[in-house]
Amino acid sequence: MLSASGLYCERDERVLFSRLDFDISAGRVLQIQGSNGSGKTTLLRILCGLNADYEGELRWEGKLINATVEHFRAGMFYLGHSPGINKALTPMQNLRWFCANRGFADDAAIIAALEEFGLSVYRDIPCFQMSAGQQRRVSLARLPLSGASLWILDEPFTALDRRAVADLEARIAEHASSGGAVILTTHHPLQLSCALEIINLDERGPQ
Amino acid sequence: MPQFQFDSLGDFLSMGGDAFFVWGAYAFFAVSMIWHIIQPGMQRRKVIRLVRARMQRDQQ
Amino acid sequence: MWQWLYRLGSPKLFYDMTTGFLPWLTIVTYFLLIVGLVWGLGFVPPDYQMGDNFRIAYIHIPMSVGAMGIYAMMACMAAMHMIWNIKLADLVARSCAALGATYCALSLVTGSLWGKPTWGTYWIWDARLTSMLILLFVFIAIMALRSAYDSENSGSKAASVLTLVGVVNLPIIHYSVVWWNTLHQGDSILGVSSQSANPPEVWSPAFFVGLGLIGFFFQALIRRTRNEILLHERRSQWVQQLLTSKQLQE
Amino acid sequence: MNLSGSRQTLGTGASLAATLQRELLIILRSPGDIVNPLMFYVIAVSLFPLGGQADAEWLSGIAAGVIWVTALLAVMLSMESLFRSDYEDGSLEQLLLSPQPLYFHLLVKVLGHWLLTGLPLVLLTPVLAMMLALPGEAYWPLLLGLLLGTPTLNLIGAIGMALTVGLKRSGVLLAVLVLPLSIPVLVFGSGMVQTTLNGLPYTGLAAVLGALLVMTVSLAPLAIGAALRISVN
Repeated sequence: MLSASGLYCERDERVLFSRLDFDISAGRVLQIQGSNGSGKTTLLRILCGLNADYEGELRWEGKLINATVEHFRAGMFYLGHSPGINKALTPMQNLRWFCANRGFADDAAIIAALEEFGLSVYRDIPCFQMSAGQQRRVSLARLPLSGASLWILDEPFTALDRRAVADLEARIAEHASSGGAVILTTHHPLQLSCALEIINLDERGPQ
Repeated sequence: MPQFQFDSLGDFLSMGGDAFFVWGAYAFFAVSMIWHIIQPGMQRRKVIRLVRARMQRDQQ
Repeated sequence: MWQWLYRLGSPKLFYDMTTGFLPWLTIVTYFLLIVGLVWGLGFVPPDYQMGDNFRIAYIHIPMSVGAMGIYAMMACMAAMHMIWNIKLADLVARSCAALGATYCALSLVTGSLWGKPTWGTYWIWDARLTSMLILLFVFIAIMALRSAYDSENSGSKAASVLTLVGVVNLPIIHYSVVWWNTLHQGDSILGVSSQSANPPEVWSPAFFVGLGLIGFFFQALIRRTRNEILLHERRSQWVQQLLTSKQLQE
Repeated sequence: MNLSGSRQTLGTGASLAATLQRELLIILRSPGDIVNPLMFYVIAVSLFPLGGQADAEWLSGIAAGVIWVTALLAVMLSMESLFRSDYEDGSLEQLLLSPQPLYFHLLVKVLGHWLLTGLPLVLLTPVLAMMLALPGEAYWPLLLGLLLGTPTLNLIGAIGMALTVGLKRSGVLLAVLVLPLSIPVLVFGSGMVQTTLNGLPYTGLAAVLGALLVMTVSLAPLAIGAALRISVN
């Protein structure tokens, strides 16, 4: 699906990682581990195409990324630190725009997604009236809607209660088993029902 | 060879009454040119010192 | 076809090439400047109309032309940096900005100092002086934007984008200022003196000074770019080896 | 809400409409972003008679210039609400990562922003022109000029905003970057009023302003897209 070869990134006089090669294919979950400041977020932002300050090559389904940007973006979903939803709008409006960005309109699916994340009662309430955890769940509600095969999740478990964490873990495992792939970073000890590969940026060390 | 236009140094300095403007303009010109001669040299020394310090730090 | 572009764009190649070439350029530049200026200041007969203050033209006109030329060069470098991602082009553009702003400011200062004896005021809203003023604003804006970013990479890219936006806008700004000028005043007086048929002995020192200033620009640009290269390539093997060698006395 | 649940795929046009609707919704939800630039515009214009004299002769002479300069500054101030909130809450990243063509989405977003900040400014102008004792025949060229000029200023301001959205204190820097670039619009806009006062036709200048608008509409989104990718980097 997505493969990286010879990734090198330097930030503020420190080499975060160099000669980093890996690839991720359907059905696999990859966790990027490392202490704070080891470049986890930077690596994820490079993979999803937000950060261009790197050397090395990224390939999506065999072809160089900049040749298939459109296809890559349709098949990938990036969840960053910031929720990505506008606080002045309601969850419904936020998700409707998200779907329009992905090229479809499906209010029933949005309602179903909000239902799954226990937010149906908040459907038409502006997001600033909701707690951080609830806003996080609205942001996570985009996962089933995105229809993306590759999920790139940066600390997805922050501000979630125990039940929501377990629910998200199940969803990740289910996505992997149904032919998707997930790359994530988290400080939370993961209990996934499927295989988990780990890349630790500290142990690799910036050779 | 064109011959010198002014009778004396004093006449040259007075520049036909517009001394302030001509020499003012050339003064600004000279100051800028000198600045652009010195500044790269100082920058070079600063850069070399910076990089050498970094090299020492990397070697430890 | 791209290989030679990348090879040409390698900072090390630029550094090695200019090491030998720079002293000669400096000598030729100083020679041209000294000859041109002494000749223009001392040996050219005073102008029948303006007396001696037309000697300011010997630096005013090359400065104005130089400022616009430097911006054009900076725009080419910015384009090469944005399109082919050649880092050397950005290092050159970075050095161009400071020099361009100086040439621009000097053109304004000499223009206004020349304006006082000729028209009685330091500043006239003449089309070319106003366009030069706006060009100075754009130079300063580019330098301000470049330094506003913490990460050097983003700052360079942002400055390149602004340079390219500027290069599209500057001809339009110049045209609008020229039109605006005809709305309020007759044709610009400044233009008259430089287009009037100057006899060769008035014109030839300007040739020396003009070439000298172009030489001076490139000489200062190369020195600044070499510093930027050393700073940018500090981690690379050839810079560290160069710096440890004894003969580098500074 | 169509509950039929059938999933329709949206063409680019429909998803652009969704972006426009979202932009209008966001700005309407925070009315300060609409009212504050207008208040600045009115207050700044009324400062001039207080600063100078109040006699009609002097005022009408500077009316066009005053209105155009304050309109320009008001547009700059209203730029803050364009990308800032999207940058902070992460939706800007989603926009950059969406498979949709960024060029048209940015164009729709800026023009949507213009609809709620630039257009009211144009509609408010006759009141201010009256305050500055502008002669009667100059109203229409002033309005037409602003109608053609403010979207161009919005787009140029959007370029500056996109370049500085990632920086901490970028208010003044935005002005330093953008004001030199908006000089042609200012010159031709207020020039339209001057030529009308001189009794000459202003249609030629309106054509030039229109040409500037078309050029900016076609080129600015490219610069905005590149600048946003840098700021989000």
